[in-house]
Amino acid sequence: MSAGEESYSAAGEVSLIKARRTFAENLWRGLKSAPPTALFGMAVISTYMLFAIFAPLLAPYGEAEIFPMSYAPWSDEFMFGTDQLGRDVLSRLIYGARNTIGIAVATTFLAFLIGGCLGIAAAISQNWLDHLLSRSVDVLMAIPSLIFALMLLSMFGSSATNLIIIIAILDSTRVFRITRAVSLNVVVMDYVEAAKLRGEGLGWIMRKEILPNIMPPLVAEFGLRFCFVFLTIAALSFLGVGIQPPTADWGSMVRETAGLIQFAEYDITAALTPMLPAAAIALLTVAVNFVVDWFLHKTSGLKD
Amino acid sequence: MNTKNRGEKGDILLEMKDIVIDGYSDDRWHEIIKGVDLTLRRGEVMGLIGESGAGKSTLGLASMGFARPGCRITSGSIMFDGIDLMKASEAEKRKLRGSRIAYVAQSAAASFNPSHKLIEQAVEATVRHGITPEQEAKSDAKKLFADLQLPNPDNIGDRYPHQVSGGQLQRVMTAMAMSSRPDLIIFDEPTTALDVTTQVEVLASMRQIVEQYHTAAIYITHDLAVVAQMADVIKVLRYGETVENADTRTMLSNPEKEYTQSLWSVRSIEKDEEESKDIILKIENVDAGYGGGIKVLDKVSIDVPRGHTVAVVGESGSGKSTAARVITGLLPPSKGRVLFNGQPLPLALKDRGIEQLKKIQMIYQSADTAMNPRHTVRDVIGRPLEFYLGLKGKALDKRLLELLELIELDETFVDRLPAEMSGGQKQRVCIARALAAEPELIICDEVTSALDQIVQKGILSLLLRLQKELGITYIFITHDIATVKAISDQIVVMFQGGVVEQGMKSEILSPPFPDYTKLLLSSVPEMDPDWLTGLLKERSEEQTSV
Amino acid sequence: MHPVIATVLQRLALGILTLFVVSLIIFSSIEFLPGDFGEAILGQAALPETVAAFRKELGLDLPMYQRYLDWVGNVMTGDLGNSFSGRGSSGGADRSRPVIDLIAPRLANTLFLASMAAIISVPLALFLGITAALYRGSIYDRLVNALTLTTISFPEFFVAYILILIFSSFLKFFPSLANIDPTTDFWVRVHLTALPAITLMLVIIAHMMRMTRAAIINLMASPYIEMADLKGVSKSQIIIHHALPNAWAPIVNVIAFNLAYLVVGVVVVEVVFVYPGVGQLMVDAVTTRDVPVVQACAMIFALTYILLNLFADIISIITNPRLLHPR
Amino acid sequence: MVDIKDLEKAAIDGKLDRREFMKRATALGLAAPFATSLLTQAVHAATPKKGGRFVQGTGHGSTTDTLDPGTHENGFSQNVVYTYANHLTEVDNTGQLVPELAESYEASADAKTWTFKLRQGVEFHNGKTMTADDVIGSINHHRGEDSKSAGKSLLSAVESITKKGKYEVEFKLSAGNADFPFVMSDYHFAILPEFEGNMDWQAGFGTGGYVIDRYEPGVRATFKRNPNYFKSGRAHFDEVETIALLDTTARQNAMMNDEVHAINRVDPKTVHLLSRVGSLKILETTGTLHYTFPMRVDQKPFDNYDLRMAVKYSVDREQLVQKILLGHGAIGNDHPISTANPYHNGEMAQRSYDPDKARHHLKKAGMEGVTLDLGTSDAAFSGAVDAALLIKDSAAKAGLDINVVREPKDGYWSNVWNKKAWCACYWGGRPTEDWMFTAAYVADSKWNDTAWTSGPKADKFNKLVVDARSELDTNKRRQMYYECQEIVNDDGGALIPMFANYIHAVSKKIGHDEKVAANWEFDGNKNAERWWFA
Repeated sequence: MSAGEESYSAAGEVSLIKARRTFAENLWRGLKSAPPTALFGMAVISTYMLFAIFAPLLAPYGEAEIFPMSYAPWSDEFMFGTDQLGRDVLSRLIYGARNTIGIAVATTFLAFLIGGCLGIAAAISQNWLDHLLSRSVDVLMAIPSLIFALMLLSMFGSSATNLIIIIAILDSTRVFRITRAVSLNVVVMDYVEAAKLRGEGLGWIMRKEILPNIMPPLVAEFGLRFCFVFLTIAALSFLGVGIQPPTADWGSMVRETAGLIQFAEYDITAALTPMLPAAAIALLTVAVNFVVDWFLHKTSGLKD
Repeated sequence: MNTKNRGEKGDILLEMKDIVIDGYSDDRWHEIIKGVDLTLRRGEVMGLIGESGAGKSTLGLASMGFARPGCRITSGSIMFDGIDLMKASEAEKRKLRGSRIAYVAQSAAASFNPSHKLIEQAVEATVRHGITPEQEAKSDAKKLFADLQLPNPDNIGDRYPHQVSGGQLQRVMTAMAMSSRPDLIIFDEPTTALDVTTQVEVLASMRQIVEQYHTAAIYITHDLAVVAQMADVIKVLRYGETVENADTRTMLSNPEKEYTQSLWSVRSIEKDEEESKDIILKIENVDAGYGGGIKVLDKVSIDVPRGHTVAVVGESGSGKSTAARVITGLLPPSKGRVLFNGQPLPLALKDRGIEQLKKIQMIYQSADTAMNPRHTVRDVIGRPLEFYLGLKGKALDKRLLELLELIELDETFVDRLPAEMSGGQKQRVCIARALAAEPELIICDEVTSALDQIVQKGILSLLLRLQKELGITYIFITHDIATVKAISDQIVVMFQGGVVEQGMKSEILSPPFPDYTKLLLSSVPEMDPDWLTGLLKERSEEQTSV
Repeated sequence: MHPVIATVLQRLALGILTLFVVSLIIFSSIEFLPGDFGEAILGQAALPETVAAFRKELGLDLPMYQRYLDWVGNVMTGDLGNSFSGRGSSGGADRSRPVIDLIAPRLANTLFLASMAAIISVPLALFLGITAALYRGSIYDRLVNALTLTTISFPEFFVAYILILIFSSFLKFFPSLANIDPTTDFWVRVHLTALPAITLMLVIIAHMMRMTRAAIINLMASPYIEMADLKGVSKSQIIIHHALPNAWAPIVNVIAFNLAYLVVGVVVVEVVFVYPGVGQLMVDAVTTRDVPVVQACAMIFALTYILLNLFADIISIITNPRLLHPR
Repeated sequence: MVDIKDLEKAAIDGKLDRREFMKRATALGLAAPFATSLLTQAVHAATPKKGGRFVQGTGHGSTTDTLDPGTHENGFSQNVVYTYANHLTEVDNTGQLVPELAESYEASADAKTWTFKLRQGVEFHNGKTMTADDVIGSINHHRGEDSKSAGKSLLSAVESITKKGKYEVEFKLSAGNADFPFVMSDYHFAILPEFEGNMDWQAGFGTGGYVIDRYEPGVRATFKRNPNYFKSGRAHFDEVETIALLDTTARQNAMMNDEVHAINRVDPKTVHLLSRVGSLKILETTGTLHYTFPMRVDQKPFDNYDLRMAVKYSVDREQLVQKILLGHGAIGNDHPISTANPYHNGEMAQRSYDPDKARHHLKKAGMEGVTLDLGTSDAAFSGAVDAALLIKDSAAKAGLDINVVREPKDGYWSNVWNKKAWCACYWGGRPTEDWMFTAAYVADSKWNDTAWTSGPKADKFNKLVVDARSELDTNKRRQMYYECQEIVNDDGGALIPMFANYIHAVSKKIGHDEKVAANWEFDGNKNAERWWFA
């Protein structure tokens, strides 16, 4: 953050008064000015969302529907063939979108709820509360999170709910850090002081005065966190504690079939099977990152 | 010798013709400079003045063939000593910058790289351009430091920016500009960020060195009194166009355009003081400090008469803002007490009830930081109405409009965001926010210092009017004597955390003065071009030289 | 240098506190994990009396707080204790392995792998970041950004498998097994650890490179950069001489974070490449409830994290005159 | 400085391909021609009938493994112990029991007393000669109050072990057991040097064909040939290295990239692909390993005979074998006796998937619409979760609703198995009927995971097992065991849908006998001493 003196920037000189626009207008202008990467990202994300929401309608077969033929080759009947149990890979991919994204989103939201609130609270009350929280966050961060997650999951059982809660808590530490950091820049603002002078309560100051002004960096962080959570879940599934079967999730789908990659030289479509869910994961994270990138660039007020 | 007949003017050094500069904002290109001509001779100092948004800096930078990010020089010609800067390549222009054309920025504090020593930065350009070898450049820089009357010039260069004061930094920056003995220096509001007393010293040293090396200069500022001391000729800009050009004295004595006259007349409001014995707020020998026991306030006592204005003057660090924080309860004093309407106020903010909070309101220096950028005018003014008076729906809207009218804004502003208003408008909204609480006392912390002079005038007269109509009491914190004259009945002079003197305006502003008050008052620049020369002579005679 | 020392001391104090709390957390979580060492070791063959015998032998029958206090006491005297595994069965003297002997070689491996990845990726990331900032908005910049983004977007194990497919199955450059042992000669070791190292690099470069770029670009808006520009300093000089010195703090922080990750977060890579590192050890120890080993690993990891952050703090102090030479 | 030997070694195990070898060798400043000759020597040296360095990857192993035979529970430890130590008896590659450290053994008429005559002049790796004391110490290691041995229960019937001479030991059993010599071949009962009336396993001195060179739990164990091994024509390799490769993909990669000469636990899903790799061959053995889903008959609703029947009929065994084992195994008939056992009952009708019969029994039990929880985890056996899902699927068609619960991997054996009413489980199987039944089906077995202990049929079964144990007439025994299998199949709580093959991949460089043992993986875990470089 470069301090102060920007009040004398060229843009400032040009026109003191920013033209008034409705949200829709701004959105449209935003989209127009968006680079191809960002547009690509947004396209991908919305497609995923559609798939996630309308999975039952789009999937040719049921999520756990078992067909006699396991490892069926790619065909008109089974676009991407069937998996080891004879379940249609395409259908599982589609349902996977719903489960995996659903869980990742839920987790990230929870993480931000926890980390965000505590972060702002810590920033406002720079006293014992702040110290306590920051210290405990340090402690949590000092524990290898993947292994810790493994322990907690085998302690409480790897149900979707537990998965969400545990990862969310472990993840909220980073959210806490960033929220606190950005909030610190805001709490020193006169309008926060004004609100205090008015006698506003903590809740109001957090919600109305600070939150709206730290949204941009948080939104960006949300995107990145989402990706990390996504990959964490994949990693956990890889290590064997994932989402309850027969629920389809991409992480375990990759894991179940990863072994096939090495046979690329012998059977290419077989080798492609694990690529599909992995690619699905990668594509989404890339997309989100692209959008976040652009968003960050826009909100950081940096002009090329 | 004085600015008038400084060494005879040389040939033309810089000639800018029909310059047009676009600025990109809000996804559009706007014309910021709309065809301005500028001619500067060797050794000549040109004052470039105008309000913010007039395009002063942009034009000044353009004279180096430089456009800030988000700006572009679209047409016109810039001839610097025979070189066409419009055609010149980046590389060629780089060669000129820092060697033949130098720049002195507004905020020295921000314009020095925090992680390099001063001397390194002072000689960087000279050395990089291979004008003089490093050692030589450094010893020369030390000489310049001496010329600029910097304390212990030989080792001040080994310090880091954060280790020296703002006034010193500004001088080091001048030395930096000088180190390559440029033909032209651009001074971009070099003293705006400084206290008056410091400003005098810096101005003096700048003028002295510019004369000494017979350097041409463009001096950008919005302060007429300052420009009067520095410039041979003055150019007035407005909305990116030239209003008028003239030799300094003529410009001051009889400006042609009435815009210029309005600028001149800004400082003319004057309030006639009134006596009053009815004390609304009483601060009794208060001590206060932040954290590590450093006392910022020492036995401060101030009486504030009801329905009148007390101006608290002093330089930055004199503790005037701290006094305000004590009154509001943000900084509970370690000793002493605060009486409001005869009743002692709870010292800590959290111990005060809604009613007590309601009665004392605050207006801040910078409306930008005082208003939540995400809140519309409705939110900003509506909240106190709702919070203190419990107004809702129709009633709230009605009151809202009344307040807007009171501050001379119409209902079209109701749904605007801060970014959609000018500085003056924002400051007015802040005033309305304070009024909404229906307070008895308003603390105004440097409310005008961030604004252009014409806007200042508007705000000040608004405040005066409101006081007349509503009988509100003001505590007016400022460092600008003109403003003090304009608004106050009583004056409190503060210095290093203590009250130097308190009394009616007339007493304070007329001799005999205590030393500090005198220094303060004498340092306020006046329109007279000979003022600085005179002042310096006077001071040197009294051996109170800086 | 006094502010540095002050910080170091303060951080170390906090660090010790952190270590303590971490050990407490880990210890109690293992307590709450179902089953204990005996059951885990005997697996299906567990009999009530054999399990009981184990408990007695290992003192698992003592109350939890007491066992914890004992452990703390030993650690205070620098004794990390003995692994549960291999306690002399019936009769015979205690022949169990000291935790140190168990961890030391694996820690060496982990550090070796980490440093291999770091030595290449940190400079590379810095270089990419700086150049990207320098040619901001250019094709190069976009390319670097997109590429790094993509690499962090793949699940680690997937990257690993792809690398194996390419470099060991097809090209036969590197082996897919990184099963080094203490006697392995240095160059052979490098060759064996190539693939895991590359995998880790791909994962961490992006983060560091992007932070470098962001930090520099962020500073490019500040007045002193414009000043340098107006002094006629060249673009590259501005970035290297004016922006970079002020950008170290955030960059170093991210580097520290990633280095910590290299030591702490590589379980998956260890599994895929069968690399005998501490991560795998800790996971095994957790599954067999081998408390002393788990504790030791956790301590090592926490310590790494703390020290690296300390290092980051020190760097950000000595690169910031404001803190280094206070008024 | 790189040691040439290292390179040479690396070249031999195929860790280095030719290009790499040359690159490094020349990097060492060796003239290229010399390097080449060095390489050729190396490769030649790698292919005689005797000698060579055999590297195998096993899908087991944990950092907490030790050399204590009492706690050997995974394939890594078992392979290690069979590599460096010997037992009183050995199951040979044809499945026959032959004396190993024992020269001969004989039983009393009631099969209660067993006398083992020991081989003379057998030396431990530390030069100590093996005597009766060592045998007694080694066996006692698994007995007594404070023993923490997993083999303890196998010796519960042993009342006393007495030294009849320097080379003779006598075991007294509480009840006759015709199969006792078989028990002595179990991996737990390795004969190691005696120490304070117990055994000294720490030093790692056995009598085996290979001497432990380095032992890194959970990582690898390396061995050198034992020059004075008492067996002739065994232990051909100069060196043996066993690496723990837990990750299936990593294991198969290593095999495909010639980094190891043999692996076990080939993933059935990819056998067909792996078999296409030119450098290796697939080695399958149908052993006694079977996957089970024990229903605890002491818990509702499995105490109901008809419900159990309903479950047994609603499982599509063919599908399980096809999809979980991909054909690499045999269909099970709800009893634990494999075709590899001497008295496997082939005459009994094979139970098959029959939704109607299932419905019928369900109706008879009056439990239509009941929902059964099936606990499962890949800790039970790889594919257990999938298997459970398949059962759920086929059962649904029979009107039986099954809820699959994935349990956490660790703690599975202590918290789910033998506790939950119905869960997934595996049994490595035992070489003899008696051993198998005693382990998991007789009333007083600690591992009776079906809790099938009482009721007329259970009582009959238990009596039969005891009688058959001491019965030395093979025909009578066959009859008895056939009946046992029928009872378990009918009334027992075990759902045993499939017997899984041991699937290995072995480099074509490796030679071994036509028939390989099926009692354990890796040629009965004795591949180190039985195989060679062809």
